[in-house]
Amino acid sequence: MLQTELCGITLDNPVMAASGTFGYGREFAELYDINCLGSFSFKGTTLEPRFGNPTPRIAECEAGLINSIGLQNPGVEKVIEEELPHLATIFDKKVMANIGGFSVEEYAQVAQRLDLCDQIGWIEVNISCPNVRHGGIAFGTDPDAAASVIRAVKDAVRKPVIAKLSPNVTDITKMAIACENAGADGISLVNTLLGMRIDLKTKKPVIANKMGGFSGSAIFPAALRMVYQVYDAVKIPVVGIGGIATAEQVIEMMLAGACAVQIGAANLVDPYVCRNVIRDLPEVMRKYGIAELKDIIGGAHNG
Amino acid sequence: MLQTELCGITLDNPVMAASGTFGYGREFAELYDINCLGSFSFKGTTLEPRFGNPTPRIAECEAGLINSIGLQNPGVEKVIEEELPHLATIFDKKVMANIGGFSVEEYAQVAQRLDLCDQIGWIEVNISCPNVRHGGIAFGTDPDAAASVIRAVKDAVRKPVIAKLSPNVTDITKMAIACENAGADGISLVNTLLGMRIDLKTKKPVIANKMGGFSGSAIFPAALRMVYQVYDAVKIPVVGIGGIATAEQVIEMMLAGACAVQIGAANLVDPYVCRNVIRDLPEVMRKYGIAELKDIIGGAHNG
Amino acid sequence: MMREIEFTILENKPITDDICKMVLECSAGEHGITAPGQFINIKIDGLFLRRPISICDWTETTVTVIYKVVGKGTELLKTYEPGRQLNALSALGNGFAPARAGKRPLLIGGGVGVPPLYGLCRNLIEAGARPTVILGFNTEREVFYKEEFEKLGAEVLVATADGSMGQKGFVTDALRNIKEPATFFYTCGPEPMLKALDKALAEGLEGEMSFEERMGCGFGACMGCSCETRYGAKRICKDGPVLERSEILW
Amino acid sequence: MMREIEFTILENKPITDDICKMVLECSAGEHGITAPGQFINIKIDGLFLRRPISICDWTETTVTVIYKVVGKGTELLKTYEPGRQLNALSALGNGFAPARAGKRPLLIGGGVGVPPLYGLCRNLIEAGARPTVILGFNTEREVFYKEEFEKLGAEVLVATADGSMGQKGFVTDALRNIKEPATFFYTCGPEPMLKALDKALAEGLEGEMSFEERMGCGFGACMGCSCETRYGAKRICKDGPVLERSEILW
Ligand SMILES: Cc1cc2nc3c(=O)[nH]c(=O)nc-3n(C[C@H](O)[C@H](O)[C@H](O)COP(=O)(O)OP(=O)(O)OC[C@H]3O[C@@H](n4cnc5c(N)ncnc54)[C@H](O)[C@@H]3O)c2cc1C
Ligand SMILES: Cc1cc2nc3c(=O)[nH]c(=O)nc-3n(C[C@H](O)[C@H](O)[C@H](O)COP(=O)(O)OP(=O)(O)OC[C@H]3O[C@@H](n4cnc5c(N)ncnc54)[C@H](O)[C@@H]3O)c2cc1C
Ligand SMILES: Cc1cc2nc3c(=O)[nH]c(=O)nc-3n(C[C@H](O)[C@H](O)[C@H](O)COP(=O)(O)O)c2cc1C
Ligand SMILES: Cc1cc2nc3c(=O)[nH]c(=O)nc-3n(C[C@H](O)[C@H](O)[C@H](O)COP(=O)(O)O)c2cc1C
Ligand code: FES
Ligand code: FES
Repeated sequence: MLQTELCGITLDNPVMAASGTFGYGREFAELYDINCLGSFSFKGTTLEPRFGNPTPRIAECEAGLINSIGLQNPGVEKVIEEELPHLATIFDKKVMANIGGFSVEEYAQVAQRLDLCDQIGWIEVNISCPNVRHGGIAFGTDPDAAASVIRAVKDAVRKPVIAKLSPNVTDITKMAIACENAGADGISLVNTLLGMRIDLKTKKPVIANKMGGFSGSAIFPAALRMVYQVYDAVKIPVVGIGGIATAEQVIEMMLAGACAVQIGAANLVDPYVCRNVIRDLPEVMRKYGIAELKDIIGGAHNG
Repeated sequence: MLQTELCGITLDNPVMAASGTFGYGREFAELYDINCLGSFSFKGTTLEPRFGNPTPRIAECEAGLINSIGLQNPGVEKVIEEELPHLATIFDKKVMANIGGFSVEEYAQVAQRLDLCDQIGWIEVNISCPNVRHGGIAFGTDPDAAASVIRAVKDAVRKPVIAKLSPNVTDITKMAIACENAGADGISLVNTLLGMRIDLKTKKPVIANKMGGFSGSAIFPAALRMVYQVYDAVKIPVVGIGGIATAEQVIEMMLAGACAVQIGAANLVDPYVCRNVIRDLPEVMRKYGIAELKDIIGGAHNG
Repeated sequence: MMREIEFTILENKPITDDICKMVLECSAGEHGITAPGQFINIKIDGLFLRRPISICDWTETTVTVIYKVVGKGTELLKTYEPGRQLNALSALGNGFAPARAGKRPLLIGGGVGVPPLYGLCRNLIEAGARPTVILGFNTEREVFYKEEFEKLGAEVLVATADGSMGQKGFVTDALRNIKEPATFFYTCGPEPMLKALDKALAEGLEGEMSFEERMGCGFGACMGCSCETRYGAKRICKDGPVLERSEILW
Repeated sequence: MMREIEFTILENKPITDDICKMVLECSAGEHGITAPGQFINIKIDGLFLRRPISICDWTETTVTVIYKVVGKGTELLKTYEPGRQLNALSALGNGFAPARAGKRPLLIGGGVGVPPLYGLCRNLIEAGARPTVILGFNTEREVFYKEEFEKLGAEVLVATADGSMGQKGFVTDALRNIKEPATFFYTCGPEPMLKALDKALAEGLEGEMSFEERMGCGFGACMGCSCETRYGAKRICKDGPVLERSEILW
């Protein structure tokens, strides 16, 4: 009833946790059996270990938050040596590997290392992190740069490659089409909107890096619109991300065209949200007369 | 204490009502003396009368709403013959004339007609309405197209011209710089973010036009970021718009670089919001040690 | 003239499975109601837009509304306890014109279109008219306010889609059962019902119809609720919700 | 282990002009507190992020917190009435290690850094230690919990910036007034105070310092609160808030 499929891999349900809000699963596995998830995308991983940006890295917003973590992660080797073996003890399903990079080569190298790990189902290429200088966002806002990253990653791996797009663009469909043409097997969207807050007491930006990535329930209508547009523009599957926190929103994203969804910021303030959304889905489906979730994918485009 | 200036015209305070949420002032004048406002921007006016888009034109969102009014207005002649004379009976200050168009020529024509009206202080050129086909949004997302509209309007008028920008772009500074170079005397931003909602009962988009403009408190962090960026990029004054509903947010926008602000969606759900924000400003300024509001403009850029 | 009011909830309870009646208190005359068929626009904590609900009836110091639980807002509203404050804009819209009724006005309500006809009916009877009221529902379980109309002294006909009470069918089917010809009609209900009525009612009969539309503001500022009429664009919230039969473009 | 709890507020009242004490109730042992210096992360209606507040003290079925009203969240929290439910994640962070105290531990708290030392102090005294407590405030009006520490049996020294109570100056100035040398120290307060203490305290003295950072999650998932230490990056919320003196990079 909840089953869906992403790039040839069956998901028990469409609900995944989004990268950067679920670590490598440890913290949540202490709270509930994370095997209830469809899957999750692990913290954006780079070639070298990174501390990330200076703090404060978090600012509160109405219906959301700004983060400027800056891809803090232990580096791909440590992820393979320490995190994945631990993950194997708490999660039986395929996990999505989210990767970041500062050059086309780095993306390809990280992807190649992770491609060898059986636990990994998909490689999600984050070409859209607003929180790293030298690259990052540029890959996410220029179709040619995005295509070159995706092509290099595709050449380096055998697993399905999902391009994760930034919402900070004039025309999201151009980015999606460029990635599809470069060989992407799927598109996930959106990453965070570039945002800012200023502290009235200090009269300076709250975030040490001045700006950061804005996400949470506030961005849902913008994310939904982009999922709808991209579903029309490409043939590959779409993963819907942005502001999701309820079973109703999962259904709305799927009607817009998502075959699976990711929940990000909501995990941070309600650590049980993914489990609860999965629990609530059957009841909400009944309410709206939905028998099979996968049958509604893109349903809002009919007629 | 609250005084500020916009393109050579002194404002008693920086708070204006945003176009499309205040009509031509009539409805609000029944509620309070609208002379308490710094000014307001009247409903986007086009050459010919327009009914706008089919209904439903409104969808609720978390911390905001989507509208797809589609520039319903009585046309510039009727505005001059009926609305402005009535406005003169309820508002003593200069009003901002917000204009829309479907071609460069139309913008110039409407501007030229309104330029002759004494009551009008500024011409705000809406090159960013997401709700009209044939033009509208294209002018708002292409720097060259935007520049050609601004240049044509500048050539047609003597009053200061303010270019109103769309947030639906990759690089807002490029748009602002193009408008500045084309002769704009000021920049106002942002218009609405393109957004969407789907009705779970009908499984169709809520808005008849499918997508619409998303605004309200949810968009504040994205709007603030763009104001901050544009303040750095241009020398002309910036009017901050997007999600404002409190005196604290007015100050935040001014610290980011706005010399005045506009309040939009909040007027619809709290019709007294502009008056209340103006009432609250002195107390909030005291709390944060601000003596003169105009001294804080761009204050968050120091150091 | 519109004003913002902090009502106090006096009563808020279900009258059918999914329909609730709420009585609100304000200071004398504060509600500013000038005609039946006007509505209030209710602020619900946590939701951005207000929710428009018709005024069912009122006294100097109270306003009664009847609402159906259909989504987030009305679900929350249902949980509000008596004693709690409720912020609303009041009184919005043009409302019905009772003065046009004549001796034998016909009132036709469908589902949650019934409530605004109650205050109208009271007005008409107080003014000496003898209204006939047709109430349409899906089924007997959903019927409400039949007795209340009867207590006012109106003649009440009920139509239910499944025939479980009164005439089987729609309000248009119940029209046949009217004895004396109507002098004027007033109606409120789902748009398909209004359209069917326009077809079914005698062509020469004048009347007023109350419409619904998604609203941004509810007081005329946003153009969110516009509709085209024979006399140009009108805002359902301000120039309506009641439109003249003859001006409606179907 | 962290869990989500629906506490009931038993008490919530000001103890100085802008500092409030709140007592929360849960079922026996539900709070999961394992060490003083841990914190809870409080959900406040209408705000997106939770608010982290240190545990001041606890019993089987209660948790006491003390918070200063500094912004939106704490302003709202102040209005919460006893009887109301309060959702919080508990118990978060590593907390202090009372076992390392030795005979004469020194506890140093500044402003809202004072509360977590109270539960610690109680623990230490119950375990037979004889703690000295230094409390730093701006002025006498802002002093709180001095008597509470004294009632536990601790020796309490106060420093106020304006000299209106106790030693004039900062907690570092009060250090001089200590009679016996400390065996270990624990401290919590604003970062400049912690830094000054690190300079002022005998170089060989071991101790623990509790830090603050803006938090996304409060339980280790987001990397929002990271800091660099001698042993690599640590999350203030999960690997802290208490860090070992020797690992801190100033
Ligand atoms: C002038 C007027 C008078 C009304 N009077 C009554 C009444 O007396 N009793 C009653 O039960 N209902 C009445 N309605 C309908 C009522 O406004 C909606 O049922 C209610 O807003 C639904 O809110 P929700 O949050 O529960 O539903 P949701 O579906 O969650 O609402 C989402 C959004 O859609 C809007 N919306 C949903 N349904 C309608 C609708 N039918 N008409 C307009 N907007 C809608 C909501 O206001 C909200 O903005 C009236 C509507 C109008 C325009
Ligand atoms: C581990 C830990 C324990 C704490 N214990 C206490 C305590 O016992 N008593 C007490 O009064 N305060 C304590 N604080 C500080 C307390 O969290 C903040 O004062 C509070 O979050 C302010 O919220 P606000 O909405 O009132 O302020 P706002 O300024 O409106 O808050 C805006 C955002 O900034 C964050 N923020 C603001 N100040 C701080 C701060 N000093 N540290 C971390 N985040 C902050 C808020 O959490 C919120 O996300 C502690 C902080 C941490 C990290
Ligand atoms: C704290 C935080 C860290 C994030 N880190 C990453 C990351 O490492 N890689 C990535 O692709 N996206 C990252 N994201 C983006 C999310 O995966 C997601 O795309 C975005 O937050 C929108 O979803 P939401 O509104 O549900 O949060 C991060 C988001 C947050 C809030
Ligand atoms: C109902 C509605 C109608 C609008 N119409 C116009 C318009 O005619 N011209 C224009 O430039 N902007 C229009 N806007 C955009 C607002 O002026 C403002 O730029 C935007 O809503 C962001 O501000 P807010 O978040 O305060 O609403 C409209 C917005 C709304 C909500
Ligand atoms: S709802 Fe705004 S004009 Fe009618
Ligand atoms: S606040 Fe999220 S890891 Fe510490």
